[in-house]
Amino acid sequence: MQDILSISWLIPVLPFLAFGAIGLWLHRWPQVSAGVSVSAIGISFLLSLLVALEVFSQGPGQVFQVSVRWLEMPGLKVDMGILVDPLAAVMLIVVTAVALLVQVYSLGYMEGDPGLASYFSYQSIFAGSMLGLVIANNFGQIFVFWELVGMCSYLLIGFWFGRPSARDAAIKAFVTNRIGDFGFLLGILFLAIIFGTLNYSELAARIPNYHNPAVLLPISILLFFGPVGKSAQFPLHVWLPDAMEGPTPVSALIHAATMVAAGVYLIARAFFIFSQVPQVMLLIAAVGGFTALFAATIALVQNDIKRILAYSTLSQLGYMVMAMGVGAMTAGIFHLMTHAFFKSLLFLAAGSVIHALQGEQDIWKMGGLSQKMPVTTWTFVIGALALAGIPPLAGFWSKDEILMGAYAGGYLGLYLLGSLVAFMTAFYMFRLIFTAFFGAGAGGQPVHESPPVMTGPLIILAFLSVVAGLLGSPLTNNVFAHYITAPGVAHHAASPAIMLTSSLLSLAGIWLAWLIYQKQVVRAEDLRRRWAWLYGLIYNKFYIDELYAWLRRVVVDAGARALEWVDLKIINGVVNGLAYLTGSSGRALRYTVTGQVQAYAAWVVLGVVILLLFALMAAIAAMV
Amino acid sequence: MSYELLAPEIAVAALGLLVLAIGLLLPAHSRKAVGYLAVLGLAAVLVLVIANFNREAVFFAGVYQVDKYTNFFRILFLSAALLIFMMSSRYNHLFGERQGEWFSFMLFATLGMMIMVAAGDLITVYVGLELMTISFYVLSAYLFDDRLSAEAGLKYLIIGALSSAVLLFGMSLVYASSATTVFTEISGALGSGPEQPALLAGIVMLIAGLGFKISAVPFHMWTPDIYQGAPTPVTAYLSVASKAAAFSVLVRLFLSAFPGLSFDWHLVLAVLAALTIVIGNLTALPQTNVKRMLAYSSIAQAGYILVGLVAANSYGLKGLLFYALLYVFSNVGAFAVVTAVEVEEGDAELESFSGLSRRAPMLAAVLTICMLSLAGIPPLAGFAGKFYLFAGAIQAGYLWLAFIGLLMSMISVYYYLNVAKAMYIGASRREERLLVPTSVSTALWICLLGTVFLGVYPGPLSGLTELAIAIFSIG
Amino acid sequence: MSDFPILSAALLLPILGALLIMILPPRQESSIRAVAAVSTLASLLLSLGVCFGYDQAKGGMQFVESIPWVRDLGVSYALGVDGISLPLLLLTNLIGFSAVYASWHTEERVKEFFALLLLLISGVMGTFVATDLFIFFLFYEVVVIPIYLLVIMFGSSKRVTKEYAGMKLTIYLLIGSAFLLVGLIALFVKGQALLGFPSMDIGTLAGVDFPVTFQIFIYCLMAFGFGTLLSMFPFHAWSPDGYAGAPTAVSMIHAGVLKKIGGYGLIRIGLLLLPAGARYVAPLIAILALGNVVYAGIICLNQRDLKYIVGYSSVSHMGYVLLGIASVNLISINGAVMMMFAHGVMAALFFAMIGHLYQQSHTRNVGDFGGLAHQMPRLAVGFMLAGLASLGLPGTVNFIGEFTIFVGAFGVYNLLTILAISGIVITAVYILRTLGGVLFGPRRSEWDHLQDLRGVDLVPLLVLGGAILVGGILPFTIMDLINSGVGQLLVQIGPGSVGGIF
Amino acid sequence: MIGLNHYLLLGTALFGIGLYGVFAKRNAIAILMSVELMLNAVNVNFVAINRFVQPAASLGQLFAIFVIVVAAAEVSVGLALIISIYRQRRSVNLDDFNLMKW
Amino acid sequence: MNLDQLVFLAISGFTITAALAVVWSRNIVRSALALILTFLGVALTFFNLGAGFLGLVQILVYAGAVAVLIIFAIMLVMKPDPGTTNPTTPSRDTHYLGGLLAWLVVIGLGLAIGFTTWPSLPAGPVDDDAVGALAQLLLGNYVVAFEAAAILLLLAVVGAIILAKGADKI
Repeated sequence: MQDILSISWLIPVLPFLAFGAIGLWLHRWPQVSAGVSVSAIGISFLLSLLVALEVFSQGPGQVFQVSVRWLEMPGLKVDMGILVDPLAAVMLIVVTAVALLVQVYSLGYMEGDPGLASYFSYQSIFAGSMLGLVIANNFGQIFVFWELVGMCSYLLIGFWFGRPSARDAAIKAFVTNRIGDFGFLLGILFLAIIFGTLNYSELAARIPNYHNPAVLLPISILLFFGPVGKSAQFPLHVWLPDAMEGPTPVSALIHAATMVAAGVYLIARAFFIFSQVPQVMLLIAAVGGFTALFAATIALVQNDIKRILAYSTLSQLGYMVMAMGVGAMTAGIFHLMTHAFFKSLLFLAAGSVIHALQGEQDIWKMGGLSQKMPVTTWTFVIGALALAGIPPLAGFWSKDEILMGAYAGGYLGLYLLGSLVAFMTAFYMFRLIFTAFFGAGAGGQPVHESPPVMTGPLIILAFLSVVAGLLGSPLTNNVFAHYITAPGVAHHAASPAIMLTSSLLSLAGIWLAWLIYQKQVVRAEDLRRRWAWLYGLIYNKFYIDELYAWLRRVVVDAGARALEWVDLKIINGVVNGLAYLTGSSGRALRYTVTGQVQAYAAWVVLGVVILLLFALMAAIAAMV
Repeated sequence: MSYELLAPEIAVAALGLLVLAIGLLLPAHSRKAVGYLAVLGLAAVLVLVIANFNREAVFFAGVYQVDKYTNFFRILFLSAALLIFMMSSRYNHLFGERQGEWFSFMLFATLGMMIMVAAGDLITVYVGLELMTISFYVLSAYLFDDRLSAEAGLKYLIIGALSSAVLLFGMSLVYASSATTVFTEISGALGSGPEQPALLAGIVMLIAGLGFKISAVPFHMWTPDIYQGAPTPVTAYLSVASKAAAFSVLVRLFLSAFPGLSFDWHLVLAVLAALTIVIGNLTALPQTNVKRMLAYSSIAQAGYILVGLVAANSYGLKGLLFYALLYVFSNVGAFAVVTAVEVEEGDAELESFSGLSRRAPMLAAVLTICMLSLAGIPPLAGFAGKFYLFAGAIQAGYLWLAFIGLLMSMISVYYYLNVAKAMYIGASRREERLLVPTSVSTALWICLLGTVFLGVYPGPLSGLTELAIAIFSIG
Repeated sequence: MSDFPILSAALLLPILGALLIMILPPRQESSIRAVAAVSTLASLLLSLGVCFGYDQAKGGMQFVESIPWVRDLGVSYALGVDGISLPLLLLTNLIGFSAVYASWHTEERVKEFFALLLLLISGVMGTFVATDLFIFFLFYEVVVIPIYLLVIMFGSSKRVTKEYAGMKLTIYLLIGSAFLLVGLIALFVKGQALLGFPSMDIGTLAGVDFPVTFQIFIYCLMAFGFGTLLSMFPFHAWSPDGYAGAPTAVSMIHAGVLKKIGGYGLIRIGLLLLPAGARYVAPLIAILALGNVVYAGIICLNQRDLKYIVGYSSVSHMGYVLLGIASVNLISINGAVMMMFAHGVMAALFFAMIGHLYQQSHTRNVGDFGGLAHQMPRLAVGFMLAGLASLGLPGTVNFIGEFTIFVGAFGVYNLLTILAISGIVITAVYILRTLGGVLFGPRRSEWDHLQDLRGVDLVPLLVLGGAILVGGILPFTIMDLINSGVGQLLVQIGPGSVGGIF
Repeated sequence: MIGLNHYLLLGTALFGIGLYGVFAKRNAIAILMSVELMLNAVNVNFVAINRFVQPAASLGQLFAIFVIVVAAAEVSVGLALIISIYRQRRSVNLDDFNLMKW
Repeated sequence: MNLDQLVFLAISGFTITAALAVVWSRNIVRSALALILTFLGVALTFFNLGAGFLGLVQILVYAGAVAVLIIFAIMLVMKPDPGTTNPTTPSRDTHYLGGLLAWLVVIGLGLAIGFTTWPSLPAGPVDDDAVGALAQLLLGNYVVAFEAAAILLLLAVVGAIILAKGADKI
C-alpha cells in the first residue's frame, strides 16, 4: 500500500488540473466545469481517505516523504515535496471532505450565476492550494501555497466583484494576510540563513541541538506572524468578518477548512520550533485567548447571521491557537477538525437560509424558519449545539481537551477565559437560533426548503458534527491523540470535573439566550439602551477597523502624498532645475554674442591677454 | 625630389584658374556647367591623391612636406569640397552669373588649406592660411543682395585680420627665439630647458591665432554670425575644412616644431577645449535658427577635436584625424539638408524644418542621423571618433576633460533632438513634397553612408589615421 | 549547423525587417505588420533555440562568435551568451514579439513605427549578447534615439507632455551613459596599460587585476550610469514620466527589457570586471535600493494614472534587483537576474493591457474606470495576472525572483532586507487597489463599447502570461540556466565580503 | 646700444596702438587702417629679428614681404567689402552691423 | 646717447606719433594721411635696420598702393562732415575696455620681450646682396608660398571687383 502514498501528490494536483482545464478551456460550459471541479475534489477526497487509511494503518510516528527539485542553487533549496503523516492525513481528509461538500452544496446555491465556471475554478484552486499547503514538506513550499491560499480567498471573497463592498473586502483580506506573510517570510528567511534548509524533518533534526537557542525567539515570533494573519488572530483579525462578502459557501470553506485552518496547521507543523521557546508559546496562548474572548464579545451583539458566525469563527480560532500555545497541540488540531465540520455546517445552513430569503442576512428580519425549513433548521441547531460544546457532540470533546490542556498546563487564567468564552458562545449561538429560526415570522414571503443538493451536504455535515468528536473522546480511547502528537505535546486525559463545568456553562448560556430571546424575560432592547455606550463599542467591533482606516488615511496615504510631493518637487525639481540651469546658462551665454564685432575682438584679445599671463607665469616659474 | 607629388596643389590651382576663366567666358545662363567641371576636376585630384597616398617626400629642406599626414588632410579637404559642390547645385542659382567665380574661390580656399597642411614652415603656413581666409572673406559675402551675407563678410574680415596679426606677432616671436621658421629646425634650435618668455608668448599667440580659425573659446564669437550670414555651402565648407586645416597646422606645429617643450601647452589647450565644449554646447541650446545652432555646435565640435591634440598621444591624434574626417560627412550632411530647406523656404529657422519628415523623409533622416553623429550617439561615426579622442585624453590623464566632453555631448543631444522633433512631429507649413536634385541626394547618400559606416566599422579609417600620424614621434 | 551564427542571425533579423519595412511603401500597412511580426517571431524562435541548445553543464559563454573589428581599440564583433544573458535575451524576444502585437492597431505612420520598433528590439538584444565592451555600449545607446522618436511621434501627453517625457528620458539616460562611457574608456585605457595590448573583450578584461581604488572609482561611475538606466533612487525621475509618455510598445520594451540592461551591466561589467569596487560600494547601493523599494512603492499608493502606477512600481521593483546585486552572492545574484526576467514579462504584460485599454478609452485614470471585468473578462485576466505577478504571488515567476533575492540579501544586510521585504505589503496595497478600481465594482455603461482582447490582441497575454506562469510553476527551467552563469561569474571574481564604503 | 629688444618694443607699441584702434573706432575703414598698423608692427619685428638674430639668411625680410603682399590683398578685399556693405546700408559704422547676434 | 640711439628714438617717436594720430584723429582723411606717415616711419625703420629693399617695398606698396586704395574708399563712402567721419566707439565701456586690453597686451608682450635673452646680440654684419638672397628664397624654398601669394593677389583682385561691383547685374 506504499503505492497509495506515493501517488498522494495527486491530491492537491487534481484540483489544480481542474482549475487549469476550466480556466483555459472548459469555462464555456459552466455545468461541465462544475462537474469537473466536483469530480476532481471528489477523487482527491477518496485518495485522501485511502492515504489516511494507509497512514493510520502504519501506526503513529510514520512519515512518508518525497521531494522533487523545484528551485535549487548552492545555498538555497526549495523542493516541491509531499509529507504524509497522521497530522497531514487528518487535514487532508478534513479539507477534501469539507471542500467536496461545499462544492456539492454550491451546485445548488450558485445555480444560474453567470460566473459559475469561474466560481468552480476558484473553488478548485482554493482547495488545491490548501491541500498543497497541507501536504508540503518544507517551509518554502508551504509559503508558496500559503500565499496562493491568500490569493484564492481574494478571488472568492471578491467573487461578486460588481459589489464595491466585496471588492474592498477582498483587498482587505489579501493585504491583511500580506502583513502576516511579511513576518512569516522573514521567519522563513531566518531559517534558511541559519539552518541552510527549509525541510521540516531536517529542521526538526537540527533545531533542538542548535547551539544558540536565542535566535529561535525572533524566528518563532516571526513565524507566528503567518498564523496571526491567516488565522485572523488579533490584531490582524479584521479581514475575516468582512470576508462574508463572498458567496456563503465560500465563507463556509474559508472559515471551516481552508484559509483559517492553515494558520493553526502551521503552528502544529512548526510545533517543534515553537515548543523550543516558552516565551513564544506564552505569546501564542495569550494572543489566542484574547482573540477568543474579544471575538466572542463582538459576536454577542451582531445582527447579521453570517457576521455572528464569522465572529464565532474568530473566537474558535482563538481557542485553537490558545491550545497550541498551552502546548495542547493535539487538542488544537482536534478542535480544528471538529470545528471544520460544524462551522461549515453552520455556514452552509445559514447559506441555505439566505438563499431561501433572497439574500436577507439580518437575523431580526428572519424568524419562524423552523417550520418552513426543517432540515436547515435542525442541522443548524446540531451545528450550534456542537459549537456550544454540548455533550456528546463533536465540539464538546475538542473544546474540553483545550480547556483541560490549559488547566493542566498551569494556565489557570486561560482556562477561566476559555470557560467564559464557552458560555458566551452558547449564548450568542442560541440568541441567533431563537431569533432567526424560532421567533415570530417576520415577513410573509414564501420560503421553501432548499433543494436536496444543498440539504444533502448539511445532513452529512450534521452527522459528522455529531460523531467526529468521538475520535478524541475517552470512548474511542483517544485514538486521535494517539496518532496526532509531537514531541513536547502533553496530553491529558479528560477530567470529568472540567467536562461537567463546561457543559454546565454552555447550558447556562443556552438558557440565558432562551430567557431573553424566546421567553423575553428581559427585553434585549432595554439592555441595549441601558448599556448604550458599551453596546456601541462592542457593536462597532471596538472601532478597530476605524482605527486602521484612520491609520491608513493619516499615515499611509498622507505619507504617499508627502513622498509624491517630494518626488515631484524635489527629485523632479532637481532634475528640472538642473535642466533649467543649463538652459538659462545657455541663454545667458547667448547674450554675450552681441553682434558687435568689436566686442568679439575684445574677447579674442582678452583670451590673448589671459594666455600671455599664463605664459609669463609659466616662464617665471621656469626661471625661478 | 619627386615634384609630381605636388601635382594635387598644382592641379587644384589650375582647376581654379580654369574655372574662373571658363566661368567668365561662358554665357551667363550656362555657367552652371562650370560646376560639373569643378566636380569632375576635384574628383580626379582626389583619385590622384588617393592613388599616391603612400608616397612621401620632403621638399625645400622641410619647408614643404608631402607625407601620409598631408595626404590624409588633402583627401579630407578635397572630399569636403566635392561634397559641397554636389550639394550646392541648387543653391548656386542664388549666385547668378557669378557661379564660376564662386567655384574658383572655393577651389582657391581648398588650395590654401592644402598648402597649410603640407607646410613645414611658418611662412608657407601663413600664406596658405591667408589664401584660404581671404577666399572665405569673399565667399562669406557672396550673396550680394543679402544684408546678412555682407555683414558676415565684413565681420569675418575684421576679426580675421585681427587674429592674423596676433598670429603673425606670435610667429615673429617664435622666429626670434629660434632664428628659423622651418618646423623641424625650430625643434632643433630650441633645445631643451626652460623656455624664454618671448617664445612662450609667441606660442600662446600662435594658439590664439589658430584658435580663431578653429573657433575655440574665447576666439569663437565670430563663428555664429559668420556661419549664419554666409551662404550655406560656404558655411559648411568653413566649418569642416577651414577648421580641419587649422587643426592640421596646430598638430604639425606642436608635434614637429615644439615636441620637447617643457611648457605645459597641453593644459592650456585642455582648458580651451573644455571651455569650448561647454560654451559651444550651452549656447547652442537656446538657438532657434538651425544654421546658427549648427554654428554653435561646430564650436563645440572643435572643442572635441581639440581634445585629441591635448592628449597628443596615439589615440588622441587618431581621434583628431578620425573626427575631422567624419565631421566632413556628418556636418556636410547636416548642412546639405539645411541648404535644401533654405533653398525651398528661404531661411533656416526651426519652423522651416517643421514637418520635414513628411515632405522629405530622406532629408529628415539624414539630418537626424548626421546630428546624432555629431552628438556622439552610437553606432554613428561621431561615437567612434569621440571614443578615440577621449580614450586619448584619459590615457594622457585628462579624465576631467573626458567627463566634461562626454557630459556635454549628451546635453547637446537636446538641441539636436529639438530639430528632430520639429521635423518628425511638427506641422509643416506646406504639404507638397520637397524635391531633391540627384546631385544633392548623391551627396546626402554619401554623407549618410559615411556617417553610418564609419561608426559601425571604424577599422579602416582608424588604420588610415594610424598611418597618417606615424610621422610624429609619439607614445 | 554548429557554425551557424545563430546569435548574429537573431540580432540581425529585426534590423533586416526594419530595412525591409523602410523600402516598403507606407500604404502597405498589413505587409509592414507582417514583416515586423515575422522577423520578431523568427528572432524569438532563434533565441528559444539558443536556450535549448545551451549546455548548462558546461556553462560559460557559448554560441560564441568573434570577428576582429577595430584592431587598435582591441574591439571585436564578439557575441556569446551565458546563463545570465540568455534569460534576458529570451526576455527581449518575448517582449519584442509581444510588443509588435500589442501595437498591431497603430494607425498613424505605421512604417516609421515598426521600423523604429524593430531597431529598438535589435539594439536591446545586442547589449545582452555582446561580449565586447565597445559593442555592448554601441548597442546600449542605439536604443535611445528610436525610443525618443517613438515617444514623441506616438506617445501620449497626460501629466507631462510627450515631448517633455521623451526628452527627459533621452537626456537623462544619455547623461547616465556619459558617466558610463567615461568609466568604460578608463577601464579600457587602464586595461591596455596592464595587459600591454588593447582589448575590449569582457573576458580578457576580467582577467586583469585592476587596482582597488581604480575599481572603486570606476564602479561608482558605472553604478551611476547603469543605475540611472535601472532607475536607481534618486536617479529614477525619468522613469514614470517616460513610461507615461511613451506608446505601449515602447513602455513594454523600456520597462521590460531596457531597464534590465542596467542590472545586466552592473553584473556583467561592474561585478565581473570590478569585483573589489563592487563590493566596496555595495552597501551604498543597497541603501539606495531600499529607497527604490519603499519610496517608489509608497508613491505608487497615491498614483491615479495606470502608467504612473506601473512606472513607479517598476522603480520599486528594480530596488529588489539592486538589492540582489548589492549583496554580491550567488543566491542574491541569481535572484536579481531572475527578478529582471520576471519583472520584464510582468511589466510588459501590464503595459500591453494598459495600452489596449487606453487605445480605446483614451484615459488611463483609475478613477475613470470600474467594473471593467464585466465588459472585458480577458483583459481582466491579463490585468490580474500582471498584478498578481507584480505583488510577487507564488506561481508567478516574480515570486521566485523576490524570494531568492531575499534569501540572498538577508544574510548580508539584515535590517535593510527586512525593510525591503515590507515592500511586498506596499505592493499588495497599491496593486490590489488598482486592480479593484479598474476591474471590479459595478458595471459602468459608458465603457460598454470597449472591445475585449481578441485575435491578435491575445498574443501578448498568451506569450507573456505563459512566461510568467511557466517560470513561476517550473522555476528550475530558468533558474538552473541562470545559476550556471552566475555560478561561474562568482567563481571568477573569487570570494570576498561586501562593505568598506561606510 | 639699440638692440633687438628696442625694435621689438617698437613693434609692440605699434601693435598696441593698432589694437586700440580696432576697439576704439567705429568706422570700418579706420579699423582696417588699425589692422594695417598691427601688420606693420609685425613687419618691424620680422625685419629687426632678421637683422639681429639671423643676419645671414633673409627669412625675416621674406616673411615681411609676404605679409605686405597679403596685407595689400586683405585691404583690397576689405575695402571692397566695405563699399559693398555701404551700398546696402549707407553706413560704414560697425555699430550698425548687428543684424546677427545671440 | 650715441647716434644709433638718437636715430632710433627719432624714427620710433615719429612712427608712434603718426600711429597715434591714426587712431586719435576724428577725421578719417587725416587718419589716412597719418597712416601714410606711419608707413613711412616703418620704412625708415627698415632702412635703419639695413633692409633697404624692404623699405622700398614698404613705401611702394603701403604708402603708395594701399594708402591710395584706402583714400579712394574713404572718398566713396565719405559723409559730408569730415570732422565726424572717424568717431570713436560711443560706448565708453568698449572704448576704455579696448584701451585697457591694448595696454595689457602691450605690457604682457613688453614683459615677455624684456625678460628674454636673445640668442645672438648684438647685430651681425649685414648681407650685401639682400635682394638676391630674397629672390633665392622666393623662387627656391618658398616657391609654393610665392605661387600661393600670386594666386592670392589674383583672388583679391577678382574678389574685390566682384564685391565692389555688387549685385547690380543679377
